[in-house]
Amino acid sequence: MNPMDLATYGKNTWCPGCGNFSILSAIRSVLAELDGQMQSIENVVLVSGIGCHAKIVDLMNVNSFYSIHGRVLPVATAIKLANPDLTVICFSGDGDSLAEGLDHLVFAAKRNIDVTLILHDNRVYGLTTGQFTPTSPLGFKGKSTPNGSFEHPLNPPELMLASGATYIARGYTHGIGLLQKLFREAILHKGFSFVDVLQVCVSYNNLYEAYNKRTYELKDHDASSYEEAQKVIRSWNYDGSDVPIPLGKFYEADARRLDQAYRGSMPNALDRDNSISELLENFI
Amino acid sequence: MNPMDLATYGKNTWCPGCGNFSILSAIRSVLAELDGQMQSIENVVLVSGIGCHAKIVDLMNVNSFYSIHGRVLPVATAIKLANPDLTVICFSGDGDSLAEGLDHLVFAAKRNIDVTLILHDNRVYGLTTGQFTPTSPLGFKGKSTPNGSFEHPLNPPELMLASGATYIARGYTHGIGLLQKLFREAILHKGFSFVDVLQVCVSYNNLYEAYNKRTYELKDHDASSYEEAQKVIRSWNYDGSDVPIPLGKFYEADARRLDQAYRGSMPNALDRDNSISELLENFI
Amino acid sequence: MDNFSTLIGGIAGDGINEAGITVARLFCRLGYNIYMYYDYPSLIRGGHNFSLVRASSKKIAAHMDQIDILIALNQETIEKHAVRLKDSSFVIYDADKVMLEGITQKGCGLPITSILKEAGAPAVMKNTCILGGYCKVVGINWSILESVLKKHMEKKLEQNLLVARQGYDQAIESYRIDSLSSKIERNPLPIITGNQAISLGLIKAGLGAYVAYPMTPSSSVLDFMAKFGPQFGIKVIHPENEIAVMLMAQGFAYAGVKCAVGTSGGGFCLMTEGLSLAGMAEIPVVVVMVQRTGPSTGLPTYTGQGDLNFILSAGQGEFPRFVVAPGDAEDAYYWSAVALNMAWKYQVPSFILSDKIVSESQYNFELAGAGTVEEEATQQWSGQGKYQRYSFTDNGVSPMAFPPQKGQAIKTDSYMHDEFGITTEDAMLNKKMTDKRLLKERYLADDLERYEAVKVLSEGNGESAKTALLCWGSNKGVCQEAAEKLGLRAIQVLVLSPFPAKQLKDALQGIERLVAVECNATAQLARLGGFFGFEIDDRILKYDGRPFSLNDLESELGRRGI
Amino acid sequence: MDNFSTLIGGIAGDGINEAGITVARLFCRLGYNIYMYYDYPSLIRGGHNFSLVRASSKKIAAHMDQIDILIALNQETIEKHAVRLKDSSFVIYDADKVMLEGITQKGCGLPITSILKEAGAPAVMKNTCILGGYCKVVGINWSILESVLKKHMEKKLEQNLLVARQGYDQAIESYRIDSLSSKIERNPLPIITGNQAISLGLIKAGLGAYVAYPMTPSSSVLDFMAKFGPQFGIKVIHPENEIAVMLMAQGFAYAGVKCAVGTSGGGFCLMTEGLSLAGMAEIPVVVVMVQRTGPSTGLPTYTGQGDLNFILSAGQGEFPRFVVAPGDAEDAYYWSAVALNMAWKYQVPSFILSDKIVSESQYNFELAGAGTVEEEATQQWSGQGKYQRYSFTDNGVSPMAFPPQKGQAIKTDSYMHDEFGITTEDAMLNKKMTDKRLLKERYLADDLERYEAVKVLSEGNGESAKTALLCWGSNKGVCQEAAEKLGLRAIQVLVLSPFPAKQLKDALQGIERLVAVECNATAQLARLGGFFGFEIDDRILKYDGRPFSLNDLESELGRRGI
Ligand SMILES: Cc1ncc(C[n+]2csc(CCOP(=O)(O)OP(=O)(O)O)c2C)c(N)n1
Ligand SMILES: Cc1ncc(C[n+]2csc(CCOP(=O)(O)OP(=O)(O)O)c2C)c(N)n1
Ligand code: SF4
Ligand code: SF4
Ligand SMILES: [Mg+2]
Ligand SMILES: [Mg+2]
Repeated sequence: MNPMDLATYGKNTWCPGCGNFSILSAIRSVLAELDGQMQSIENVVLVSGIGCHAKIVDLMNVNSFYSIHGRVLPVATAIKLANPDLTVICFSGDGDSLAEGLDHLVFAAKRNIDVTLILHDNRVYGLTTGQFTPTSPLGFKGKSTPNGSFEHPLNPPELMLASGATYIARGYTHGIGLLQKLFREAILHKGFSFVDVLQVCVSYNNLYEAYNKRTYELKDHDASSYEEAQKVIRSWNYDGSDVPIPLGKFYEADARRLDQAYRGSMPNALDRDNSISELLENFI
Repeated sequence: MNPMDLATYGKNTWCPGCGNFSILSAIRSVLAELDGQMQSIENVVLVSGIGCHAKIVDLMNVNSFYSIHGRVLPVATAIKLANPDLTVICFSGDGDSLAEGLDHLVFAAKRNIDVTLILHDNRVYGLTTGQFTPTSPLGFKGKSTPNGSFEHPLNPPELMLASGATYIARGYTHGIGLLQKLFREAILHKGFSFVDVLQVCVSYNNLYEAYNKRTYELKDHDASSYEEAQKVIRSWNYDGSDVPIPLGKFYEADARRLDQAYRGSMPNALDRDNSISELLENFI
Repeated sequence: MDNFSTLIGGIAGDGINEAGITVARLFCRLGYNIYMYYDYPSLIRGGHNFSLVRASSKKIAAHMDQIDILIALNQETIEKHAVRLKDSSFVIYDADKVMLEGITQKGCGLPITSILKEAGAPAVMKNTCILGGYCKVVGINWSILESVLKKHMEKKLEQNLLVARQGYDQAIESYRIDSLSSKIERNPLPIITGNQAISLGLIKAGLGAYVAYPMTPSSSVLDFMAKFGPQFGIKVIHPENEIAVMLMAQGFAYAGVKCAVGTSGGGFCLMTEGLSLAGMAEIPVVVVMVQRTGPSTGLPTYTGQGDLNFILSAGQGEFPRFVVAPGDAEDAYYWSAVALNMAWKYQVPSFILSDKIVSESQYNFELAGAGTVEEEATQQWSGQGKYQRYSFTDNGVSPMAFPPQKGQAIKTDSYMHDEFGITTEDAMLNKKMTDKRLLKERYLADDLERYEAVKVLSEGNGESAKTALLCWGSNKGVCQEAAEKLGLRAIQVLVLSPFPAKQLKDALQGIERLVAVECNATAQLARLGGFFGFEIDDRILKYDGRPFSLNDLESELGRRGI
Repeated sequence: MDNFSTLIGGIAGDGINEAGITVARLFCRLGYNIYMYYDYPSLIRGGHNFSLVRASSKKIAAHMDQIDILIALNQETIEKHAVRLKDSSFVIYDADKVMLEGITQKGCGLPITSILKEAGAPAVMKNTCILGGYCKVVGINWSILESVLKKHMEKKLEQNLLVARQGYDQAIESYRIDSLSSKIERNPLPIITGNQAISLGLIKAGLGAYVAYPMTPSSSVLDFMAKFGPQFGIKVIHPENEIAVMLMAQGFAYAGVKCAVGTSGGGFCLMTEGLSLAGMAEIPVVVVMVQRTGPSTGLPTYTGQGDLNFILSAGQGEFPRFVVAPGDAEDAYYWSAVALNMAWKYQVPSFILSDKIVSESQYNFELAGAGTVEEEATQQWSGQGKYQRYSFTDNGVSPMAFPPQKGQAIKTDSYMHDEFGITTEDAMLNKKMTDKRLLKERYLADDLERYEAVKVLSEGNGESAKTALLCWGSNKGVCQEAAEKLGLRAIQVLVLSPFPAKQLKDALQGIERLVAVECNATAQLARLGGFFGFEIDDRILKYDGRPFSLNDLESELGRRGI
């Protein structure tokens, strides 16, 4: 399958230069490649929230649920529970999953539900034209904080580690090879996969320069060690300082998954009627 | 002031033997003691969610806001921002602040707002008669999980540490001396204070025996070290295993607080009118 | 004997609900119909709980103020309920705890605490012991009690039987309840709550998943589903909050699994955003919405009918919805199945709008009598050509398909979208899609003509049938009974959206005075009726959290000269 | 010249909104009234944006389909708007990008791209350059444009003036817009949006905190408050989500700080649980609720009036609320101040129910003409005796006190509570407290008699005044103008709760045919009127996300023979 077979007639309305283009191209090639190998494309379901990031589903000729702001993960969780044979991939924003819908993110990790979440982490609200988000650095000047924000950012991979996610990685939209590698790993990983993508928003938070200078790809990192993972994750805390920013897979582990919990199929109507009658006997 | 001066005519409707009695008694004596010392009692505002825990505000003759399920922290945050001279103390449950309102908990820590949250962590929904919560151990048999829950518990102090809380401690309702000490520290601490109280629910999750056997009070712990804090916090992860359960102050740090951000007072009506007219000039 | 009311009271933890159900079962075995109102505050131990069990030869769904037997496990029960005693009433009480001072009626004290102590039985067996005494007093044979206990005591059956027998032996017979079994040709019926009936109705129509966050008085649907759902292949989930609940429901539906959610007012608020999504994206979902006293936390364990307006217009924007308010367990079963069918037939949100009284009261339940309803087939995509999730059709309903479908992409969208499901901002398409969605309401309304969406509960007779009582939800029972007694017509509006104006008009033929009876302060059904041109002459409203007793309603009607 | 319409179109990022405002300012300096409709899709760069600026000697708040000048920064603008051209229209365009094929009207192409290149100016200065040309074409003196640019260009003024002058010099004069300044005796007025007017109204009445999570089309209130709030001592907070927003508002109010929140449909859904809390706990809060096309995400940047029913009954349980729907910027200013006053006077939630058109359109704004309104005093506790937050009073309003109060405990409760604010489950008290809360609605309704809650926009004349147009929100402008033209009466319902039935009845004296004009698909105001016995004969509805133009409405009226 050619990645372009996955396109639709939907018009791409991202700003020229937006990091979302890289994510789109990476996910198309990974899905095209996986089709036929592991998972044929009709078994894939994409879920998105609301924000610039979310427009990606309109551009993919793949099953999709274009949900509401902050609510990708409950939708995705239920789709996976409904049919564990489906491969469920979520596209979310930093406003979407770290502000509006943070609770669902923590619980997806806690449950280790077998879905993948790709966070378009541009550290700004793009679609609502530039307010600070939970990953904006202290002092960020956005529309709602014209004199600089008062809060330190969250460190999403750290939060995910503490919450039970079993695959945690970081990519950058300049670096499509690594993005592809991480998306492939995350999708194939059994359990909750979280990929924090430093996605540059050219219109409201253009960090290309800073990222180009400071990001580096991890080598010889032991992703099976919680302590090592934590150390590398905590080496950069999303603030404005000058420290290097690691990219790559931070952590991977194997653990019980919620989608393993529900088994059993539905009876036919006749059996159901009989069971209802039997059940009612208990109440006589 | 005598702690009993802080009582009301409200009827105490907790089950006999409930751990909430200890929390009530500890907070009464701490507040009675602080009155006159640091903070006179009319400057204290209590905020609660909904659950057995929340009933505590009806039993305290102190300013209070009996809020709705899961929403203690936004209310408390605004009260503190409205008037930074007030001392704001929140009572919340594990269902309340770790399920329904988890996002607010993380953000209170992120903002390091100067309020105290006392978590009545009975690891069950008391008031709705016994369902599993985010801190119930894997396999917990409650009304919504009669065959055992499928999820590993969250570790709330770990989550708080990752989110930016600057005071983190754990108490136990058998051990009122320690509770008093921790409450006092937490209230006096400048910044977001989180006290996880292992509060036994005798009706739906009676863990007295297990806790009596396994809890121990920390000695020589360096609460100023993030790494040490994390180590001790991760030494018990709320599951059913047999490891010792540390009690005491885990972490304390000094950091920028949201309540320091808003300054300036409101102009009088005349000045306001003038400013409005001036402002409108900009739009001509 | 036509009517016999028993009240058992004690503290939370005394097993008052279970004791009431046992009394109900006893009467059911004797051939009676029963209705049980259960009253409890929001706490776990202590306080005052009571069960009021009314038995009758007729089908009933309301309680009366006065009682025949008062069973008091504590003094408070006497204090609170002495006013309910008639001259002929009888009091059974724990003689170790309770004093009968100032009570002129006959009574029988049993040394419950001592009996339990002697038997080495725990305090929770109080209720079994006193029920033993109760059976003796009212002349219910030991063998009947024995068989009920044997069937339902899961733990420590022997000890329970022992203390019950002690109670039985130490009491004195004072009444003689006759068995009706010879008159009514039926086996004893199950006794279930409205919430259990809702659960069964949903199961009957093919439910595949139930998702809920606990909230009184809806939680017992979750309990039931968690316990019995797995044997029907139902996936039962209790997630982090109601927002997740509603969105999970939509994920299930997208994947083809019929799903319902349950909650009460505050939890429903959190579902409204997802509800609007369901409206826009045409995702079927059933909401079991059980009303309690509001606003806000209100009185969690007491009743109300204050959320009708809210339910009818919840969620931003305009989209059709199906709303039904059952009035008892049989309504609840039948209409819950219909609600699930309607949701999937028209791809709309469907509400089972219950209230604490319907949901937590006990009713004898006859499956056959509840009406025949089967799972209806969803309109499935033909498999031909390119699949379009939102294809335009004559009735606005687009055939469904669920992933995986070879060579197809199934796309759902919360934005305004085109037929394929891709976002569009085109003005014409926007109007056309809105018309498509609203068109479904017309077909849904037509479809409802097959159903008794408005029910005449009592025809009334003669002159006085110029007056009708109009009710919804749990006031069904009390209105029907009062109307029958007073020769009035009683009309129950079951479906509240789409509003069955034509059926209501027919039901009102000849009526000159229309009296709305509701458990809220602003007469919401009356107001809704006003929309459709129905003029309401009187409003009888109760909003103290408690249901109308038959006496309450009769005296209110009397006060208005009816 | 009575009417002059200019449309400027290009892609998002071209500064189309700012360019439109500049045009509006030019006309305002000439003494005209202006109204500007701004149309944009939900994206950041690209797509098609346009501003339609109408200038008139009369006060206006509606646009017309046809335009006098089309300013095209790209080809799409020509394609999309050619239909709007009259024979006398004129097209100004970027000659480097746009071709005028098939257009018969006169035009003037400017080599914008070349001019910018030459001046070394960035692409964002296109709009300044073309506006220079525009001024020449329509005969607006250079000095006027110069003064507007000098006042409003924050960055790179010199370069902007340079490219504007180039545009001016290279264009040809084709019209001669006369200054009205001699006729209208006034200084140029500020030009603001409805959202800015809402902000100013809230500030005027003493706002102390504004809390919001961004959501189109309400976000510009947050922008405004964040920018200008601090100088009024207003605490502006953008928290994690709308649930936090609503609950923070209640924390502020508890501590005595007047607070407002802002959102649109989906965000409002998440506030409904907190709204019900405000109802129960009697906490004042103002909700700025700006409607867009629903349901669900819908069309975020387009308009609608589909949320009226929802707002009127949102939140479980029954409690009074104040709801006002302003129709333009001056309404918005005045009534926002009133809304804040009412919230605190009656301790109820107050809604400013706006829509995208009112909120994001530009109006010339006259502070003096908007009506006089002052911050009203809140009923404060006397300081005598023991403070009871929920004391019973004649009008249901309990005096307020805020912590700290020496020797007092100020208690607020979401449960049913007693006067002190402690939870109670008592039936009588429950009823009494409910009555207390509802009593406030009566006094609030009485109070409203002091206000023009229903406004007759046009008296109409002669025979045809037997017909009236009934509208709310942004349809004010279009209805007023159409009615004046056709001699109809036009009536605007400003307050939607408590419903001003008496005032509406008065306004309808003599009317035989009532036509509701709304931007929704189910005629929600008409339906609401139906509740109160007002019969609506016709419904003119538009629900494609776009507002009625004057022509739209006139032709719809024509079709109905009006
Ligand atoms: C409940 C709700 N609140 C607010 C909005 C408005 N809204 C749309 S997108 C967005 C922010 C998007 O930010 P982010 O998730 O970071 O996505 P980005 O645009 O940066 O990709 C907001 C606040 C909404 N759609 N729904
Ligand atoms: C929005 C909402 N959902 C559900 C409820 C019902 N409810 C009341 S208390 C409670 C659980 C309380 O558990 P927890 O917070 O652990 O408190 P505990 O009773 O154990 O002290 C729930 C689910 C509610 N009041 N509001
Ligand atoms: S606003 Fe930012 S995130 Fe959105 S499309 Fe433009 S560059 Fe990308
Ligand atoms: S149910 Fe549990 S938490 Fe609640 S009062 Fe009883 S013992 Fe305490
Ligand atoms: Mg973002
Ligand atoms: Mg708990």
